[in-house]
Amino acid sequence: MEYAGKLFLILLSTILVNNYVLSRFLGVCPFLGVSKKVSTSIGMGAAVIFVMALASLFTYVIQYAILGPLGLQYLQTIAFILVIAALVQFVEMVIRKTSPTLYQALGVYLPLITTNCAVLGVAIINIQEEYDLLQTLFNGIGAAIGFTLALVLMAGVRERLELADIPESLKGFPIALITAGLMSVAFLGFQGLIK
Amino acid sequence: MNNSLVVSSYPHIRSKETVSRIMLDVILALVPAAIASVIIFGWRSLLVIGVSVLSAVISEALIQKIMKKPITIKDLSAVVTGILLAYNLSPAVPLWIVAVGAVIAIVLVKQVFGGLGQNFMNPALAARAILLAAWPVQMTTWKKPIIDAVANATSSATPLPILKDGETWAKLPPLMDVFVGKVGGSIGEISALALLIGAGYLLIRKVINWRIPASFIGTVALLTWIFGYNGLFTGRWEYHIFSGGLMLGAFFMANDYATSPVTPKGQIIMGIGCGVITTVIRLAGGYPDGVSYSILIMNIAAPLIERYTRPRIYGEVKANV
Amino acid sequence: MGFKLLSFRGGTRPPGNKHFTKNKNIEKAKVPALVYIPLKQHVGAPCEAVVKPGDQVKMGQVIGKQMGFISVPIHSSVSGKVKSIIPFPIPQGNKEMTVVIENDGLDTLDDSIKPRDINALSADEIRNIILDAGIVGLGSATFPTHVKLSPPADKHIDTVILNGAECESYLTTDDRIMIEQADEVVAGLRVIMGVLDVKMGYIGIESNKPEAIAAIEKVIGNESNIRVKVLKDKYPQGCERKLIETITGRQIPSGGLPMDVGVIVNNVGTAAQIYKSIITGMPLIEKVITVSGRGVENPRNLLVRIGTLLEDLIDDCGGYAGDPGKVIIGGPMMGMAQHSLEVPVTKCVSGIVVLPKEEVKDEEILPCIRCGKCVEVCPIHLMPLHISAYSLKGDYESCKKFNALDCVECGSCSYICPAKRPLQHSIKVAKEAIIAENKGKASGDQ
Amino acid sequence: MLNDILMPIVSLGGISLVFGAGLAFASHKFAIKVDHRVDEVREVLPGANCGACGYPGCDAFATAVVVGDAPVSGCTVGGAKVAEKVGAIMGQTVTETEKKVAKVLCNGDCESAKNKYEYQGVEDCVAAAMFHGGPKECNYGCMGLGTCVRACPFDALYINDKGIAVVDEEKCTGCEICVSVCPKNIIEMIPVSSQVQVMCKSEDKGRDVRKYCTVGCIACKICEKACEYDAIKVNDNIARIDYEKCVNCMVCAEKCPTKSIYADFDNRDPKFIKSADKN
Amino acid sequence: MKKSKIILNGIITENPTFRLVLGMCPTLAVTTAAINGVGMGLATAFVLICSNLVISLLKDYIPSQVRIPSFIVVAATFVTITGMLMEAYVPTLFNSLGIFIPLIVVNCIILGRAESFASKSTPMDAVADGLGMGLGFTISLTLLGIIRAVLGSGTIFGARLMPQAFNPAVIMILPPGAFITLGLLLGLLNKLTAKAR
Repeated sequence: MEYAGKLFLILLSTILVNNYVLSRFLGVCPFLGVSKKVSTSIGMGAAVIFVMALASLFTYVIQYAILGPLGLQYLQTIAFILVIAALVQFVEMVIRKTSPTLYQALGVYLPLITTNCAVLGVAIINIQEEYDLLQTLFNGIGAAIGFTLALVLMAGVRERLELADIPESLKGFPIALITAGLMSVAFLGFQGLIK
Repeated sequence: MNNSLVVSSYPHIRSKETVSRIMLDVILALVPAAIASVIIFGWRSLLVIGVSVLSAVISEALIQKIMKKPITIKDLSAVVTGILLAYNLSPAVPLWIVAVGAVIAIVLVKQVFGGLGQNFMNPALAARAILLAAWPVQMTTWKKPIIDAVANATSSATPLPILKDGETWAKLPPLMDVFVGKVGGSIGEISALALLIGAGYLLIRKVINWRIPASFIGTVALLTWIFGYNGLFTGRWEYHIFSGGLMLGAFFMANDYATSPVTPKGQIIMGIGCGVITTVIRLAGGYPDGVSYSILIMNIAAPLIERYTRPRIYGEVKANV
Repeated sequence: MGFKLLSFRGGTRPPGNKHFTKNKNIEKAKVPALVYIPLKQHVGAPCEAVVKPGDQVKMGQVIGKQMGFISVPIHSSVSGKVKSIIPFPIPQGNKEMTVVIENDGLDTLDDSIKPRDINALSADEIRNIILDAGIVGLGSATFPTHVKLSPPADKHIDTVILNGAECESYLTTDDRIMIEQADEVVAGLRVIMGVLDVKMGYIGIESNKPEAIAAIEKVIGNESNIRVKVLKDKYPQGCERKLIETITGRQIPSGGLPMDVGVIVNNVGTAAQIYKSIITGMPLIEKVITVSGRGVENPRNLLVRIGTLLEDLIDDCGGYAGDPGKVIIGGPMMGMAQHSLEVPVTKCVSGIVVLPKEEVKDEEILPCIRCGKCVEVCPIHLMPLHISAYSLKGDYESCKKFNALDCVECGSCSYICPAKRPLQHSIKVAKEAIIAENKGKASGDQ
Repeated sequence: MLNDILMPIVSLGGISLVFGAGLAFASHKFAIKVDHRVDEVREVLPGANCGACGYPGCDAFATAVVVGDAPVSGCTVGGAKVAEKVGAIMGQTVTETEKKVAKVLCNGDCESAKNKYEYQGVEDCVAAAMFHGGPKECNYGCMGLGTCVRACPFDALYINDKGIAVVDEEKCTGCEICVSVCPKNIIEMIPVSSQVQVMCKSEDKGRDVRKYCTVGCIACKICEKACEYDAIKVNDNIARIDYEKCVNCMVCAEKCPTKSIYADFDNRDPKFIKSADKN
Repeated sequence: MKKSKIILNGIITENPTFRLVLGMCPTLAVTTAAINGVGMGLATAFVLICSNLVISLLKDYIPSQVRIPSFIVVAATFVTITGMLMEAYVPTLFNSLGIFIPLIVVNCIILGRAESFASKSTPMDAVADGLGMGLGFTISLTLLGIIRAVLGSGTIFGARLMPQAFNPAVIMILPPGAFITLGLLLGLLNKLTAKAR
């Protein structure tokens, strides 16, 4: 029970309280880039959830099965990024084959998951926090859901902003950043939910 | 014929409703709460309201001038924002914070997104949240009511912190005092009675509808009753609904036109969402009250809610969907 | 009335303004010296002139012959000499070939006009009479009635509804027809039911016309297969789709027709005209028209010959009262504003409303405040605010996604909008763009 | 020591090997053939995504070209240069055509043309044209409500101070979008070298035109007679210039009684100035 | 191309933060103080220069199918080195930058420049580009750091700047402050460049 509670807290924390995008600044680039359309953001979100869950597992195994025993912790960054790059490329190929429409919608952003710092970030945090395998998985999924939540909400708002009469110089990234800022303000409300 | 006739699209007659009339109605509906506040906290309340309104109107005019847009302070929407911001502040708040808040509300939350009707977040609430994060100490200094019902009213804003901790329920003030507003709190939220009078007026004038307020308050009542401190179905829901910013939020801010869904179903979902988040924050969160944050979060979700709750159109063939 | 009034979700209630002419009997309008009869007064193909300048014509004589199935012949509304055939503006704004006839004032009847025995006629004979009489929907849709009464075999029609809602402001045409010609209206309904072999007929009337309801109910008496349905006075109750939904509970599928749900709807005036044309043999050459509004000196209900210019009608009502701001053919909710009075009355005209200058305000258009009132009033449950916003941005693709094509253009959204946004107008722009694009696609595919 | 170097190499190498093999397998299994020419064509397109080619954007156009649905010269914005490059990729050659720019053929501004009514409603030509053909008395006149201005993806049109749409030739890319959106069909594509245009499209009779516009073509045929090159003809009550034949002598513009023919007199070829003086 | 022009390009014309809007995560996360901005910027610049150099040297030997993973491995190597160096010499800074040091490897700037510039240029040009971009990044981060620190805590590089009466707006050093400040700053720059044109 205690343990299940902890898993739940991890989810709650990563999705709402310490949302990866809005309060930890991980994965901001794709967050700004792919949030123009709701449909695309959902696709991207799904891909990220998948990749993050897998990446969390693989990096966990690599860390504790190879790097740890061999005393090669300093190779963490290189090893992890290799794993993630390979994973992403794999996912890309699968989607390209199975759902050309989804592939087209995600376009250049699929390879960008590689450079989505949230993926590498979550892998490193898993190790830092000394999570066990299950917690690692939950943390990875939670982070990805949090990312997706922020992404989809952002996309909803931005679709609406398409019609808004925004000053010329603020169009595009500036207004997206301000929007993200206001979202982040709202998410402050969850502060203290986990003590 | 030298005086040429006018040609336009039909309809050739228009209803009497106007934007400024709606705003005026909202302002009128907010007056009772202001009176209540002055009675309870003294003239300082009115000063805060005045500063807030003035700053809001001036900053709206200025920013529109800078952006070379037509100046629209006539539509009174800045006045409404100013009043609502003040209502969410403590009567003891430094006046410079009030002014900064009004500028943030008008410029950063409203005009930057295109002005009236195009902001996606409630300006007054967003500004308050920003102020709270920026100057937490000043923002949480409360003023003791002139008419005092609770001995330790200065230390706590509302009965909400007491409600969080089930063991101190004995310290709860009489429900009637909470309802009338003889407790601490921010300027506009204290008197549920005054707010309900205003809300009634708006409902009669059909400026607002029942969907968001009813589902919001209903959800909070239900959830706070179910998840009571001493086990299921023991909650003091009657205190919850009249305490804190719930009445103000439900009737005057959650159903803000610009930032809530326009679809009937969406409005109910919005209300329920606000209710759930408010209850979660009230019972388990780090802040005493969750009304304003719940509304802000649902503001973000509003475009999505609207997107997925489009009314079924007349004659829509199911097979086509 | 002790029972709950029938109604529908959505809609609005603009001021009725019917008091100007509500209690005024239908009077014959002066017949002008020159009549201008356009050769296209109906939905469908325009007629071809069968007379030429200099010809003598008699009252009720065919001057334009029907071209194709969806079309009806055009008759002369006076006797006299054809002066010319010229392009002339019609109420819709464009110009159509128009026969100008010099009235000799004699009203000599054409030889073809003979009374008939209604009981001796078969359904097909009645359809032919309706076609030959040039009868079209008189509500203002002007769809040829004989076409409406010839549904394809696969559509089973079980209900006929007469539309006596008259939800438009100012207009009292149908109201007066129902009061003064209750017999003809009900008889017309029986004819339609007979032609279609339908057992159930309804006459839908808004509750603000108690006299008409009483008159019709008196004629119906105990007849069990015809019923008056009293409707809440609400705009757009007269919209075919809403009327059917209110009375039968059926919804016409998107893009469909009333016959898809087994219903045929006709205007009460059309029903009366059908009966009169069968009995007297007189084709459709005159129409009841309400001339109203604060902009005319003496508002009246007039029986007007087709082809009479607006100018003559306004004169007949004592001319303008003060400076005119808008002259509207039809009612203020859906009527067409005119820029000149040199426009003839055609079969589509059911009223003329003159608004004085002071009632015509150029309202300042404010940004949408998303109050949602347009969503509330839309009888089709669309989201006018979004369609309009996309239309104004030129994004017609998104308009389509928001079902712009289902809009019935009732104008309720524009009416209610507190920001005075031109919702209906911009939606119409989008609709036309989408229709044009669809057509382009269809022709491109071939 | 050796271990310190060897271990990282071996382990990293091992990881790479495993994943590399996996990927190689996957790329074989999920292989998709993509025509590299699509990317190449896309590369040489202007990338404005204006849609003038009839496809949703440059990507779609590139695909269509490669598949063979769209002509290599289909990109009107890119003009001959792009067509040549696309042609090179596709192995085709294209014949060169002169660049054309849009021009609004109406001079009937608020000073010279009458209105028949006061319009209230959506500020858009298409919307206004729904009512009696628009507020202008002339059915062929520019209403100046800016539908073309908003439609132009290159910001090349504006409404001048007299309420008439004008094309900025410098910015015009010849995409023809404005031509297609104008409800009055008064925007035409004119070869850039042309210096003379009839600034009227009214097919009304001269008598009618005079009633409502002082600068409209009244079909008097003076220009037709004056032209030595047989380049201007009056048909359907309107003068039209054959730009192939027109040599920009500008005599017609000089002779036009209503000044409805525009000519760029500042850049007139001197040889025509002399001939005009002689007359 | 002249080296100075390439460097200036990175600092001004194609400033990674303000023009290309790349590398948002560290930009937003570490700029709670100016010193963090400088540290992050320089660390990134170092990795950028080194990886640009190596990639442009290796560009002819890397098959195009595996170029992205190869670039990343190169970058990751230098990131690891940077991390070790910082941990050894500036441990406080290293700790305050935290996870964002290893995350330099996935900074879009690194991969973006590798892909669009280094893999197509001579080694010297690539180094110049790395230097320009790195400096541009450092400058933007420092600027952002200064603004946020001054408003959010009233200090700059640890020294008190604002008068005692000034109440620092804590929100500026919280996440929302980062987003909003950068957004407004970008808008302002857009406005200025639009005017300059």
